[in-house]
Amino acid sequence: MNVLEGALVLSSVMLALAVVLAFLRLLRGPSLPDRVVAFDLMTSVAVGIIVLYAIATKETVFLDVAVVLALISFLGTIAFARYLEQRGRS
Amino acid sequence: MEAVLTEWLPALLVLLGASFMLLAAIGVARLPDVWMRMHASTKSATFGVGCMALAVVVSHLHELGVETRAIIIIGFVFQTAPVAAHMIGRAAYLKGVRPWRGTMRDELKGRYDPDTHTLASGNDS
Amino acid sequence: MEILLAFLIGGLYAAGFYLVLGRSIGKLIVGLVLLGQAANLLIFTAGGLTRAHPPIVPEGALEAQPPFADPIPQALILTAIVIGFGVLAFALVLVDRTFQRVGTYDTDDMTSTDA
Amino acid sequence: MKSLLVMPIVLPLAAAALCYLAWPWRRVQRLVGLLGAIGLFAAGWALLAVVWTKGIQSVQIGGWPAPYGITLVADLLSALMVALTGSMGLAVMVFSLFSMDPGRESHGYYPLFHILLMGVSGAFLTGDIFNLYVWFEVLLIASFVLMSLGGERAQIEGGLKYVTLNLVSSALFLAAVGILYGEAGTLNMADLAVTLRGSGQTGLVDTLAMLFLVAFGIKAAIFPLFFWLPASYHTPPPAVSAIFAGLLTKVGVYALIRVFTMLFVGDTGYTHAWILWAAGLTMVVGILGAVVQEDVRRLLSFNIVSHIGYMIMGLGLFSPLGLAGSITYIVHHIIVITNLFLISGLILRLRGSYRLAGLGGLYAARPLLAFLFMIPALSLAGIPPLSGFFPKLALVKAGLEGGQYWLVAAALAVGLLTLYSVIKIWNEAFWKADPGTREGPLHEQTDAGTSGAPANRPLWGWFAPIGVLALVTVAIGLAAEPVFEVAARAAEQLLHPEGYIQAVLGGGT
Amino acid sequence: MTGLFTAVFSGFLLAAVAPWVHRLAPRRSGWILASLPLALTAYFVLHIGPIAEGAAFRAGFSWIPFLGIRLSFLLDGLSLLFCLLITGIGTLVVVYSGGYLKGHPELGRFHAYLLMFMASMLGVVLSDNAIALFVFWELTSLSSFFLIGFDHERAAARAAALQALLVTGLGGLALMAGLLLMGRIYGSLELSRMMAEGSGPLQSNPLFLPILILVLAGAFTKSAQFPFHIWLPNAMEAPAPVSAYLHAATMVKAGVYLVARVNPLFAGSPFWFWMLVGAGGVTMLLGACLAMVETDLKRILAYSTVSALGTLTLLLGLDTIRATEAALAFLLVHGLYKGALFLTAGAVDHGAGSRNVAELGGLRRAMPITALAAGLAALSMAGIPPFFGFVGKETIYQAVLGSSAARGLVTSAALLANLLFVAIGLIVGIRPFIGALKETPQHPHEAPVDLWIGPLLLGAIGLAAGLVPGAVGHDFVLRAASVVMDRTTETHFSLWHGWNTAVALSLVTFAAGLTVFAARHPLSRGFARVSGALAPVGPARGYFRILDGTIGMARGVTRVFQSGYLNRYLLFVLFTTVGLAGYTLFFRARLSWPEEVLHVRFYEAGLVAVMLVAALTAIRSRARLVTVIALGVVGYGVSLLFLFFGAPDLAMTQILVETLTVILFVLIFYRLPQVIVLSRSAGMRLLDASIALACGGLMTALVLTAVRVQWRPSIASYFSEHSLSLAKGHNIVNVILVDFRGFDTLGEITVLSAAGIGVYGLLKLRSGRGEAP
Amino acid sequence: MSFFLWNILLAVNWALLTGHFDLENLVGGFVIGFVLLWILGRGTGQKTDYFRRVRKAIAFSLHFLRELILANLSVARTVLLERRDKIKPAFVAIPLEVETDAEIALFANLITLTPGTLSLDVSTDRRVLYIHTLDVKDVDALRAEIKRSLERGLLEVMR
Amino acid sequence: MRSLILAATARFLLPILFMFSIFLLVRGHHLPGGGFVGGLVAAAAFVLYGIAHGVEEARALLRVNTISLLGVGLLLALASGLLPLAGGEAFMTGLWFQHPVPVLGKLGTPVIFDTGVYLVVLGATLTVLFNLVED
Ligand code: NA
Ligand code: NA
Repeated sequence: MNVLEGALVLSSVMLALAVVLAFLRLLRGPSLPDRVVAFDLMTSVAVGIIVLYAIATKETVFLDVAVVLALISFLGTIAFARYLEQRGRS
Repeated sequence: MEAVLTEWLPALLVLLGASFMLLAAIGVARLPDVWMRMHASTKSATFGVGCMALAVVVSHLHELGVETRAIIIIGFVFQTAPVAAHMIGRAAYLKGVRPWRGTMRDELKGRYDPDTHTLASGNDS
Repeated sequence: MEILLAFLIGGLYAAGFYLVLGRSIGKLIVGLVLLGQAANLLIFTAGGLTRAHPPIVPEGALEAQPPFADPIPQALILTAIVIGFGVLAFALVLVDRTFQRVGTYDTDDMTSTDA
Repeated sequence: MKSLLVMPIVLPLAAAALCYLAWPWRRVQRLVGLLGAIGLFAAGWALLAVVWTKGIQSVQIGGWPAPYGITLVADLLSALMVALTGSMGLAVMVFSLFSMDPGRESHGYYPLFHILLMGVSGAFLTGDIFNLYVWFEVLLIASFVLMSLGGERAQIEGGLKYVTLNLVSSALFLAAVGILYGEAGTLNMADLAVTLRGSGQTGLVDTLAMLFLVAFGIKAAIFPLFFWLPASYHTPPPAVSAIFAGLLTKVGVYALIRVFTMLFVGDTGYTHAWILWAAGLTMVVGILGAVVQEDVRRLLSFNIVSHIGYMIMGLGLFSPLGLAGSITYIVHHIIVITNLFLISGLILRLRGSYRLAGLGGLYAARPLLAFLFMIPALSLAGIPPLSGFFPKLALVKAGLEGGQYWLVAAALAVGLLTLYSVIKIWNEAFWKADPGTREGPLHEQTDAGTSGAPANRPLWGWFAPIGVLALVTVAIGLAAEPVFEVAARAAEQLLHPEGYIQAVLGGGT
Repeated sequence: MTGLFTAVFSGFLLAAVAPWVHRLAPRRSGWILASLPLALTAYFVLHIGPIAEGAAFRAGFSWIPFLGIRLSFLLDGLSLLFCLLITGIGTLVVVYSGGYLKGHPELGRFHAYLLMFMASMLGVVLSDNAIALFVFWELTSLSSFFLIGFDHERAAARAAALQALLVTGLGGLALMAGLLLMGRIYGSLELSRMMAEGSGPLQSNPLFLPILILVLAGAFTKSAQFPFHIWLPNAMEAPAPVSAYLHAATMVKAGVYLVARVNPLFAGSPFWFWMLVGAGGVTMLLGACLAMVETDLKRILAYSTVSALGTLTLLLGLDTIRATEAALAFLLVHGLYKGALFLTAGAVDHGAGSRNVAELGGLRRAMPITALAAGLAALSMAGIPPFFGFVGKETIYQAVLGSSAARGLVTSAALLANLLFVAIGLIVGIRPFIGALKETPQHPHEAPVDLWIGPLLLGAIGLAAGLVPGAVGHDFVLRAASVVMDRTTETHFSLWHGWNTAVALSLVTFAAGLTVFAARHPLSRGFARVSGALAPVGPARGYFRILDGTIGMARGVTRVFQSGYLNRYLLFVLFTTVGLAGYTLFFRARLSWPEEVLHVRFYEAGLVAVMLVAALTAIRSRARLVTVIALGVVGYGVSLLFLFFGAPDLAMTQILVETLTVILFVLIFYRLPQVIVLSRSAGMRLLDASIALACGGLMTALVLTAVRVQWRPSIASYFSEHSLSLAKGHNIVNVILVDFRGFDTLGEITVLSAAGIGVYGLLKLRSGRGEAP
Repeated sequence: MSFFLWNILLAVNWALLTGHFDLENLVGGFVIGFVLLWILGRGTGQKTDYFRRVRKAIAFSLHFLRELILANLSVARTVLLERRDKIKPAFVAIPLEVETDAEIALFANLITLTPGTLSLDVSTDRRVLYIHTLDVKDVDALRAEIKRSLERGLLEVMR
Repeated sequence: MRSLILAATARFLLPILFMFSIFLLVRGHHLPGGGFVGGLVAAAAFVLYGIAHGVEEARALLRVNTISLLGVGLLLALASGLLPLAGGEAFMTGLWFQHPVPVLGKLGTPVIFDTGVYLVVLGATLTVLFNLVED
């Protein structure tokens, strides 16, 4: 195992932990914006995971998935935020 | 030199990125209100993704397509994360989420019109 | 891994069916989405798993180098995802119309068209 | 030939696409809709003629050889069903031109109608099990939309049940296809037939068979999976009801016939026994639902369910005569039930209601309509020598030959109750004196759909398709032999799928 | 030989144009249309000679060879007898109808139904093919339905029409099954072919008894045998000519015809004997007694018809040549007098405005011709010499006296029925016309020629036939009987055979009949009391009990299944799934645990755990947004799984679709109430949960088997080999999507377009709001 | 802006000359091109602020990068080390000088990425930006610091 | 109440996303992507713009009616399938130009087909989302 592989393993553990922590926040809330923040973070971590996976497998095509996720998850968060705002009104 | 460039540097960047993501997650898990959590998630996660993408750049120095994609990721994340934070943060405030009790002051208080969501600057009077 | 995924699939099917069985139209539609995802994963898993090797012919090669993931289930799932998306979009709006028109989200209150 | 086989799919799609382009112009859409229907009609019959004279036809889409590419196959059953699709499509299209309200016309009625026809034709023609799923979804989404377009409360409620149960069916179908691919490694039905026969694993194949039975059973509306049909078929405008009633469940029946004659034939003693149970219970429970209805279309909807039982009875019997009976029954039922729903639309137009209590006096006032109603109604009940009698006779004969006496008894009793149910309409809507209390064109179930335009469109346009279909009903009753000839040969092809397999895979496999 | 075809189908053709004929000549339509039955009568009369010589005429062609159905006609002695009855009385009835319903707006349609009936009835008696016979058989039921319900705005008429249709329809279906089974045994549906084979194959078949019951069910319902007789009195809702024609002279005799026709195949069996004699005897007595109870002319006649039909059945059951001859002779006798009586009853109703025998009397002056016709018919009915009725009655007595079993019983029953016939004949044919003129709703007047010509002719023929019984007897009855018995006889028909037991019985009959007539009022009250007491258990009530019971059961079943509750529908569906597939998988397939192919990595396990928890959250959460987010987590999780296992296209698509799905959910949930709490009982939740888990378990088991089982290598390698070389693409999945399986994609984008249009339509077109823009 | 286009063109040209169309060569080409243009530009005497703006942009980027790293370190400190009751968050209003939509958006986004601050919303009249601060003791000093370093730097690049 | 920050960002992101979508479409035959993914990204771009600036503006930017996009897309896909019929080939048989075209690579009917997919996906998604947001 060379340096990079070691770093990848260690990183994957950290990212997995990050997902779990964010997920716990998602489950606990308490407010809806908290959950949205947690979800947003999870998508960010997912981008990281995919990048990591691309490096680890040397399959650069996986990077495209990360690009798409980075581009699109923003849209989801915006939609959530809009929803929250509308809800807040009524 | 070659090993530094293709092994140590990516390894370092990957680890750095993962650490900051973990940090963001810890922040989101630990900090007491939604705005404080967003500090962690916005800055650290963005930075973490940036580091990871940079790791791709440095480990694939000879493929333009790959590098561009990594750079797109960085650029996009840096561009959108603050906007997302802004949208959620303002929605949370409008929705009436209570700031943490330790919040020192609130210059926003009363500035939002509850019906139209217009935001006063406070120096119009 | 196949065994683990088999249980995930079963779990998603169970969750989907449970939600569909509930009376709320909102949950019902969520259940349908879960069912679709479960079905997609099922096709994916039943076709056999290959880790990390997408079915792409590398630059310069004439065909993909084994091992590579079976492209057929992938193509099927892609079609199923898209179809599911279209149907879901419609079903969601239908749910919305249902609530606006019938005034309830409880399927038990929607018995007027039956015998 | 290669191009003829795709035409039943291509023509409706082209019509739909042109309608999209002509979105703001209702008249153009009407014209395109009619031309498309005529095209499909011609293509369907041309295909049937070719298959009849030259045997099973197949084409590999994209030129990719079977079992890798998608195959379109027209054996006699498929070609027959496509021809009927074209015919019903044309009849209902003409009816629509005179009966559809401008609201629906300008909100996608014509393109959706064609997409529905496209899906139906595709399902009949495809030789690929996953492609079948795709066509099912095509026809389903079109039917979902047609069902709920207009947004009446009843439409929405019925539509929700229709959508939910059909989506559950799709999820099961997809799962079955996934498992099938996982085990057999192929999707081409001919190839699957070969593979399943060689698998030797009866239990597993039987399990798959059961999954398909449930998935297609929901779409075909067999017992105890039919509930979505009576909950919804009576809610959309009459033209939509009519095309649904005529074609949609038949696609499910077709799919059952296809897989239970091609794929799951290794253990018919087990699998087809379940089909027989389903057939009997479907007939009985369906007709019991019909006899208590007080609304024309609901009554007819339950009749659809009941008669699906006849259609799968022959499949369960799995004999040449039984299958021929089933196929003939399908032919008859498509024509007759479509017509009855069209007639219900005419009744609505004339009397403003579907409710029997609010109807009456049509016999005295509209003798032609009464006559035209009686033909399909009696045919539905199996009164000789109309079209419904002979297929039922064939099924009864096949049932007796198969020793299924209870099933035959049920089939006969259901025939009597069917007669009761249609006479109920006759007595109430036609013979009873006009109660005089016009519910007007804006009865609860009429809606945006029927209130808008029709009043100023000429009645002959409503009568024409009804009359033609009635004429066909009489004709294929009196001259049932050609239909049976086709059905018998179709059944022969089904029971000996070697021809089909040969046509798809060629000599090799 | 196109004659027979013409004979049958000309009636249908004329029926089809009858309404227009009527429209062209509304006053003369009866006369014009009657020319066809008249011509047909002539046509059949021409065959009397040859057939008396023993000839038989056939015509036929293969109609639906696939089912063995030939449209084959056979004119022999038996059919000729019926044909003449049908066309002859038909002629008179058509003429009569034109007058009887003059000015009625639906007379044109009436003519059509009547002619359709006549043609169908000819079809029944001429068909040699069992199924062809059945086709016409059903058509007679159908025409009967339209004719009974002719006065359709009356609920009673509609109910009676329905009842007749259901009862005869029920029998018809049984008959169909019976005929098909016979066809199977004989390998042919041609009756003459069966006859040629003889009764052996049938009677030795284990299905003989069921077949016998099925066939008799057809015959008995049609011929109104107890307990199926109930429809016939109610059928009197029909106009008088219909009663005369269908419900007295011809259609009700179709059952008798059937029994006679198939007799050679069934005769000799004790079942056949006892069922015919038993049902016939009961029907004969019951009908006669019930006729005494009634006061309405037509209902009296109806019950007496029931009784006569019972007599015919009984006689055929006796299965002696004498009895058969008696049956056929009586069939003719009855057709003549009963047709006439119904027609005169109609004329009386027409002329005096009442059919109540208590209200009628002394009409002979006002309606002399009608009185004459009625008198002729009544005397024939009473069996007074020299009327043909006397001959009939004599042969009946000779037949019952020659019965092989239960001779005493049968003879007494016949005696009882006949003496009641005497009384009934007097009540309906004589009493209304004699005595003092009674006040009637309408000033009585003689009917027009259309209305009296028919009954008068029938009555006259009854007298004429009695005067020369040999001519009628030899040419018709014997020839027909020889067909029924499958052998020839040389019985001599005559008015006077010398003093014998039969004559003695006739005298007794006449005397007792007169007594009964005199004592008719107290007797009627007595019968009424008995029948009233028995009514609750009687078949008339039974019909409604069965009908209502069926509808009630239907309502219950429908309420259970079509409850309207989506939840319950889904439970049914899932139960069926688990039941069928689960049962088959666990009990018919051998299950085994698959070997793990790929080892689980920790992050994959973590991902799966997160997805499962998210799915659980989607279930449990009450806030919609949380549900949506949980759904998003599952969706993104799925896409990561796709990614991990080499499906970047899928992962990408899944991410995009998932995000758009979330947006859709969010947009929709703007409008729905935020929190939903639907209280459901713990039991219901448990039920839902267990069935959902069972389905999930089934899917898990299926995946596990699919992973383990591979019947042969998948077709995947082909795509790898040809993706670049032939389809010019590196990305195999995309190549499959746009090329190898591009057809799927074509369907897929069609779905998308339809969904888009659907959303547009749902949102834009709303009732009360949406018309075309 | 023609100088910028020229510079891009030169970068691409360089990459083509080297035969390796990758990031290294593009960046290298850009730097070489910049230097060339700068030299040539002085020679022709054409008036342009291109070179100044590029310098400013680079300086600003470096400053921002530093801020970004500091931000993350400060978050790390707050999250991992700080005791909860010592954290002092606040909602603060910052008066705006930037005017155009793009400027305001960019400014707000940069604030979010820099230490201790998170943009929440811009007042409807565009005169005030409301931010959330994570752990700042002196709010007025923060206001001044933001305006001085960030807003000024941004304006220099943009205008 | 719209957000100024979001509006400015969306204006900036729209061309990037749109271009990326075309990129995905063009190279989908060789690497992950294709008409469907491309169409969805394009749709996402317009949806984002619609959320930020209002659907009216997004529609104006798109210029064509979303339903026409469906028609054009379907016809394009259909035409690509029908083209080979003229040469006696089966429906949807791939026809390829001999020489690759710069930027786009090798052109053939499957590419046209994929473009049809792209347009339909874009049209359908926008039809759904625009109308839903407007409603
Ligand atoms: Na972020
Ligand atoms: Na497998």
